[in-house]
Amino acid sequence: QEATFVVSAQNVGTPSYNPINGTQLNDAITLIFDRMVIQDADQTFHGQLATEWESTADGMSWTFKLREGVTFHDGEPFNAETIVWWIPQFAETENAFMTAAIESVEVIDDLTVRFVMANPDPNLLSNMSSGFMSIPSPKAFDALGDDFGVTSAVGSGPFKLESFTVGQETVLSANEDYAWASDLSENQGAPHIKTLTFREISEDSTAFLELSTGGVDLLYSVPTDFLPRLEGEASVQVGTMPGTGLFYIPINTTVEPFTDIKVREATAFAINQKEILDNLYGGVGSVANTFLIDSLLAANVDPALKISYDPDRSTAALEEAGWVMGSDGVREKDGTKLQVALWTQNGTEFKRVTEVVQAQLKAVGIGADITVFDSATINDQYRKGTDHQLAVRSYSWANADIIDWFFSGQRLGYPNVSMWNDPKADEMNLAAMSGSRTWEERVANFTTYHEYVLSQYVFAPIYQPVQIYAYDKEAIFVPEAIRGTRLQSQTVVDITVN
Amino acid sequence: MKPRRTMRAVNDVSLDVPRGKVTGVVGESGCGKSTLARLVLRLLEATEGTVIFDGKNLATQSQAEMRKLRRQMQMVFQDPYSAIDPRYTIRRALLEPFQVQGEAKTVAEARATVDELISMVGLSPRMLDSFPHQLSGGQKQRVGIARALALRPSFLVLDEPTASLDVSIQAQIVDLLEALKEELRLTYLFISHDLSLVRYFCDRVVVMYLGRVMEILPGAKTQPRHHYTHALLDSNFEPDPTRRKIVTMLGGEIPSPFAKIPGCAFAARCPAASDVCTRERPPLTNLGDGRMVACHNPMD
Amino acid sequence: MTAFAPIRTAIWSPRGGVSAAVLVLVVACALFAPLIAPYAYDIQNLPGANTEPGAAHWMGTDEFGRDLMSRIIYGARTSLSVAVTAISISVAAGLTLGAMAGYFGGWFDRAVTAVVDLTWSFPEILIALILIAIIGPGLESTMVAISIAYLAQFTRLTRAQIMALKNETYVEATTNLGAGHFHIIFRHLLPNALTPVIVAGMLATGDAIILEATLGFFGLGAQPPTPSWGAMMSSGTAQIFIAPWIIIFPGLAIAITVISINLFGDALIEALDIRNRLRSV
Amino acid sequence: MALLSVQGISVSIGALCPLEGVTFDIDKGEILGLVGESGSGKSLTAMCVMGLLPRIGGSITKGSIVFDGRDLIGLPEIELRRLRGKRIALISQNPMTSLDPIIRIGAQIDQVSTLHLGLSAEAAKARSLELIAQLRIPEPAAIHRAYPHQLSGGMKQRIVIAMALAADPDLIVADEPTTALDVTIQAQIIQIMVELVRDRGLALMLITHDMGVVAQACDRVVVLYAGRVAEMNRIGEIFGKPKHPYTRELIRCIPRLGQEPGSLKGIPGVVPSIVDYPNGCRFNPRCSNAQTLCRDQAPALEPKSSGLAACHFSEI
Amino acid sequence: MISFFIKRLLLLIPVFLAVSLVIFMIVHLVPGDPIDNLVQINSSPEQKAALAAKYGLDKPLYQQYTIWLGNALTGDLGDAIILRRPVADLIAQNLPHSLSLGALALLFSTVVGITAGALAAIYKDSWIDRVTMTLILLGSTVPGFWLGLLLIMLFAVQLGWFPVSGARSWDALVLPVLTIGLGGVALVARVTRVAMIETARKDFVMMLHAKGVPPWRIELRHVLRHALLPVVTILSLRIGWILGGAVTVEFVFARPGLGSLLITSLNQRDYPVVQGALLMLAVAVMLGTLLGDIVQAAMDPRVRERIK
Ligand SMILES: Nc1ncnc2c1ncn2[C@@H]1O[C@H](COP(=O)(O)OP(=O)(O)OP(=O)(O)O)[C@@H](O)[C@H]1O
Ligand SMILES: Nc1ncnc2c1ncn2[C@@H]1O[C@H](COP(=O)(O)OP(=O)(O)OP(=O)(O)O)[C@@H](O)[C@H]1O
Ligand SMILES: [Mg+2]
Ligand SMILES: [Mg+2]
Repeated sequence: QEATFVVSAQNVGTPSYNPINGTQLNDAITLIFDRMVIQDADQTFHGQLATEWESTADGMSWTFKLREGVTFHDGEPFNAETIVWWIPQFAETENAFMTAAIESVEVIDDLTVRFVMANPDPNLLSNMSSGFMSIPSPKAFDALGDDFGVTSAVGSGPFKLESFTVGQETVLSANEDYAWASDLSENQGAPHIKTLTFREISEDSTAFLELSTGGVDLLYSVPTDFLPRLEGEASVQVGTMPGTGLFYIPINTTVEPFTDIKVREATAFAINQKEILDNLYGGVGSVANTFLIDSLLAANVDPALKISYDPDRSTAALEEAGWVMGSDGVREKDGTKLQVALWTQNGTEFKRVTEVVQAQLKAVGIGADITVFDSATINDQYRKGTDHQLAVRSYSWANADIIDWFFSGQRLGYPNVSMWNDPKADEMNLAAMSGSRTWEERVANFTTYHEYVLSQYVFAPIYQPVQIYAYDKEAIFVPEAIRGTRLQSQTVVDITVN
Repeated sequence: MKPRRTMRAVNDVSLDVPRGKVTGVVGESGCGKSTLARLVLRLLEATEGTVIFDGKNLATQSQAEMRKLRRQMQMVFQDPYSAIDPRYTIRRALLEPFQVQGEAKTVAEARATVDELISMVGLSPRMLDSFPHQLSGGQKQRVGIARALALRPSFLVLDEPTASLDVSIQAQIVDLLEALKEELRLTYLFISHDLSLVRYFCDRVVVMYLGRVMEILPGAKTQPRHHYTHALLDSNFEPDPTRRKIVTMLGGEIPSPFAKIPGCAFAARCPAASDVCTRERPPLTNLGDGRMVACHNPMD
Repeated sequence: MTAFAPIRTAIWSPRGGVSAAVLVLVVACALFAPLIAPYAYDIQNLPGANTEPGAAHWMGTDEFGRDLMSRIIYGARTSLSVAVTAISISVAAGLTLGAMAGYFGGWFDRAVTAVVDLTWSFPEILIALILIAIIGPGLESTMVAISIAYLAQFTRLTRAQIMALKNETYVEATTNLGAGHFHIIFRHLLPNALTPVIVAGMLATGDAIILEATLGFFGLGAQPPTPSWGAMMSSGTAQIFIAPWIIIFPGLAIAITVISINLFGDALIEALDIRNRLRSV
Repeated sequence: MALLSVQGISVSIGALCPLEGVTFDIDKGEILGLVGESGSGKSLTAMCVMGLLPRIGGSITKGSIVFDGRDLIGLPEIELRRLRGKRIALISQNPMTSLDPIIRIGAQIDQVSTLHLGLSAEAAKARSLELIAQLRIPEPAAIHRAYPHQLSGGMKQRIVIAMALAADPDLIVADEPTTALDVTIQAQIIQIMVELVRDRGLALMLITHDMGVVAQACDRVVVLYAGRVAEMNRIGEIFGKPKHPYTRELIRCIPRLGQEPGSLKGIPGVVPSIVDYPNGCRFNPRCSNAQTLCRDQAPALEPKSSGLAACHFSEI
Repeated sequence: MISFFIKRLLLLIPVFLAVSLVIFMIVHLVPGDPIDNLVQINSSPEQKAALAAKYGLDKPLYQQYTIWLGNALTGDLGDAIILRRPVADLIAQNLPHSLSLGALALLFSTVVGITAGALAAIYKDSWIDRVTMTLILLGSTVPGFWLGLLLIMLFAVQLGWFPVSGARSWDALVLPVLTIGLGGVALVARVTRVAMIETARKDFVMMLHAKGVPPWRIELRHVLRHALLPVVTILSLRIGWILGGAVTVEFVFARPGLGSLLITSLNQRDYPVVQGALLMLAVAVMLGTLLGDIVQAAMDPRVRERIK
């Protein structure tokens, strides 16, 4: 009853399994730890360690009922005291924003707690379903200190951490006491897989070859390039899940020629999202027409504001701005060429999207010179200078507050790469971030904010990837429907080894 | 890192080279003959002692003064095969002395100069555009002599100029050197390991052993007083089958040049060595008639 | 006269002749790429991506539908110029450093030798990656990185040459004529030390092409869409299962060029009879 | 019959023909000198006798080399190897480079006797020690253990001689055994070799360009000029009544003690280079008696009043 | 002789200091701040400052250097900023993999290289020479990552003899060793061949022939032994290369190792790891040359003499 999974390439080198102060976590985190709630693919929340919850109408108080009989791998019980200990741990960590709105935790009874809020946070459930809010065993956490998650990690999840070698592999063993799976799982007992190994392989071709030779059983992510080949392998089953990422081009609004909104508009509408989707991704995934992934409600903006390929509009905008076509296919105005810098980062996918973007810009008369940075350097370049122009970038975040992160006037330079500093937008930002009491209000505020950002053409959306996983169907059985937004504990406990 | 070992290639050598004469230096390989030549020409800086050339102390001359002085004193090297840059034609090699001395020449002057030089050493001007590797050893040595003569020096150090040549060629070169000496009134310091050659060619003979002067003989035919010179003469195979002789073999080996010898350098091999010889260094004493010997028990 | 004779000898040897012909061809590709290439190197045709080699595209097309043959022909430009420029810089710097170290000796020599030995014993790829991290990506930095990675080799070689030549009689003879250091170094030592260094440089050009390819694997080097063989191979890795020709042809181009460089270099070494001087490193 | 008889051998290396019609013979107990200027083919002759010519890419195109009744030309390599080191030994020109620098002296001498005499390791060592002692090298045991670089040139040359003697050969070929040595050491070595030959009745072929050495050591002399034998004669004749003008001139070039200043004249001209040997007699451009015949026709090596000489006018 | 090596070791101290300074400086020349890679969305400047203080990045450079070097000498290379564990542990974790891969690859290229080089030298200018050297040259022109993939496809996918990747069993070492080893074979073979051909021209070899020693014995017992001297020199200089140069192979075969640790950390600007690993490599290189000297001395009495 053994299986080997391969984590997605971008998670190679994840340094620790410490959910509270980790900044990067890999796919095994939800197997070691449980969360209070988990989110299903349809965005609904299901209880895991919490069985019920409610909040007051003003959003200033949340009450959670906890599951009974849960114990951590070290035998410690899980109860209200755990929560009281847990929430303050976030203070001063890089993940503090997750619990920033919680003022205090009150114990109602042994299995009931109440969060007293400093300000309403409609996003609380979403935060609590994130891997960063996995609950460690307080005793082990305190005892291990900085070593927690590195030498050992103790949670209450379906698997126990046996060994962890960063960049190499993580070995898990089934938690035979596990009896508190969420209602999303069919298997309510201990997982069927007794020993589960997570391997880290950065070269996609190698991972693919491992799967096709039976060296591993499941790949968490597969580049679309391999799809045709994978479909040819009789024993391999491929599945897709909605992604949380988005590719886009931030436009520096403070640098010529992009100070002119017309040029920004032209740039945005020059990108043929469909062409990229069809040709680079084989039609897998979807085009991006806004800044948010489609599954977020704030992505439902006025269709007139969506940015989708319109070469005529693009050319018209450039003509209007006074850029006329030159003999070499690059426009010019007053003797200056419309030649701009297009940055991108290392990695086949980025380079390919960027090369197509370069060609598409050229089609409307914008010349672009590509520079490829590694991901650390590119961010540093943003911090150092402000003369960058365009870049192909991506983010992965399933919440509308990403707009705040990338466009808030308080983060000019980095991460506000667009250098967008607009008082009106900042007002909307404030309303959306801390002025919403309920989920609906928050959605409405973010939608307005989002629409305004779209109308100013501070970026050009490109593509929304999906997550493709693949497994050896002769070796393991994976339920048809993946529960949740990723392949997490709720599905893994149902996987059986043939 | 190399361990530091100091050796004295040339040790406390004093001699003078009279103008217009040929002073010969003999000694076995490694005894410091070439080093002496380099010291004399200040191609090496002496750690102690002075070289006085034409009344001037060489060690105190500035770079510019030294360059001027070098016109006066030149050298012909042991190995003609590497004495000319292989990338230079003979013409270029012969013009280099003037270039180095900053003496610009017109094309015509240059041509005339090299033609004269090359004929002086008995070579045909046709060879001027050859490269050294196209010449035989004897021819190369002639070019080396021509080059040394280019600046019209008055003093020439000849460091085993014929050691790597065949006898028939050696005789040619020696002949040439003799002729040039008369013609240009040169003073020679002639270095060789071949005692017969030195005695044939030189007016005075300085005998060296392990960096030290053993004996100075005023005339070529003077009988030696030093046991080493004697052994050297004895080891010389005479080219006459009718006068075969049994060599009195020297015992012992030549000491390493790194060894510190308190006494006479030859003591270990000397048939007449006494206690003093190993303890005390014999001074170079003047025996009159310009004859000098460094021996505690000289022969009679 | 003699300067070209060894080259002629090298060309007339069987190995030398074939490899010289291949090299001439490659250089011609680089020089006359616009005339030879059937298509432009950057014209995309996304629907025609990953086409197998055929009549229209002799070597097929890449993941953007660009003609692979044209890109390989243009790629010769980038790969060769990167390698050649980098190695030239390296040779020039190595000659200067090595000549000074070898001629003057002393602490300067010891310092240069120590530093150079150390960089020599670190993997080129590491040196290049660290340097690129410092100076940023781009062709120029790739060149600088490659030239620094190979600097040690030429410095050592020049130094060894100079040390040996310095003891040649003709150097002493020239000194005795009253020549200064400058004259000795530039008129005698460097010209004589040059040949082995240049031949070693030529051989290193082959390695530099491979190093550029390896840097391409880490996404460094030529900036798209400029083709270089290395970058083409590395981006082709993703297509290895569906369009292997994208990686095979640039790989072949590299292999053929590097082998030719090596064979011709060997022939030259033989013709110039400098094997033992190259060994003195 | 002579121990070794070389009859008219010619050698080619690639397109070059450095030896032509070389003829001579050596008897037991005899020292034969082989003289000539640099490049005249002395070492090549030694290579021919040793059967090592193929090692440097040369081959014998004509003639015969008969050693102890057997023609060495055409003998299979394995047979030759049995002769080499055992019956014909080589003492090479440069003692500094003739010993393997990373192997102990002893082992290098032992090798010969184990290989050819089938001695055990101890027996071989004992024999080597004895040889070392015979050559008057002090502390044989220490020397046996030493490495070549620890020895002086003269000692190394004596070790090479010991190596040559290790298998009790009949013929020793010594290629300029003292050129690299100092005069005092040279005298020792030559003397040791002469004594050995006389004591053991060996044949010694002594290659040198030093006429002094020849005069003092040899019984007969072969004079090579430009790849051909100019003259072969008894030592007294060579110095007293040379039959070939080259021999005569050569003797005249040697500086002697007590010679008048200005009386030393070289042979005019240059030694011809192998790539353009002159037609006819190869010495003709430098010969004061050269006639048209000398320029047109190569003289044959033929018996003269004494010995053999290759000169049209030798009796003049 | 022991004292010579002790002296050599002492002489390495200034080199070590210089190198450590260079390594320290190089890492600080790299633009990019590791703290930026640590912080999540929404963290405040104060949090960043606190982090910087925690890793000592707020101190002046010279202080950072002396602290770092002082600690390094006691075996404490600091804590990785991104990987959050002692750098020494990370190195200890990766070094065995690099060592086993490197040592075996070295062994492979030495054995194969010397055999091939010797064959080519003995049969100089024959077809054996040509074919061997051309094959070897061919092997060295294929970039490592591509050779690795080719080997995987042939031996792991087609033939199924070895696992595709990983470092879990001994047989997983075979393909990576081959990939690196094949690259090194060319170097060793060429050096061996040239050295043998050159040695074969030496006087003492002719003398051995003159002694009647069988040719094969001359080639193996004398000529090859001499040819090994330059091979040892080259190989001892390659220690750093062997430990750190396997980056591409480690990537392709998803293996841990110093090279990939270095590169990943460099990309993440994890200073302490980069510094630690580079220092480690530098020390290995210095020890490597020392080891080379010892082997040389063991093989060559002249070297022993020189160092006495
Ligand atoms: N540059 C040098 N470094 C170290 N030792 C040297 C150097 N030049 C000469 N020697 C040593 O100094 C001693 C004297 O050398 P020198 O060349 O003067 O001898 P020589 O009498 O000219 O010998 P030869 O007859 O071989 O030319 C020798 O032992 C030699 O090894
Ligand atoms: N391996 C070789 N290949 C080509 N030519 C050779 C070779 N060995 C010798 N020769 C040529 O053969 C001729 C005779 O050479 P050999 O070595 O026998 O001369 P030598 O009389 O021994 O001279 P030396 O006194 O300089 O030792 C020379 O012209 C030489 O150039
Ligand atoms: Mg000398
Ligand atoms: Mg010879």
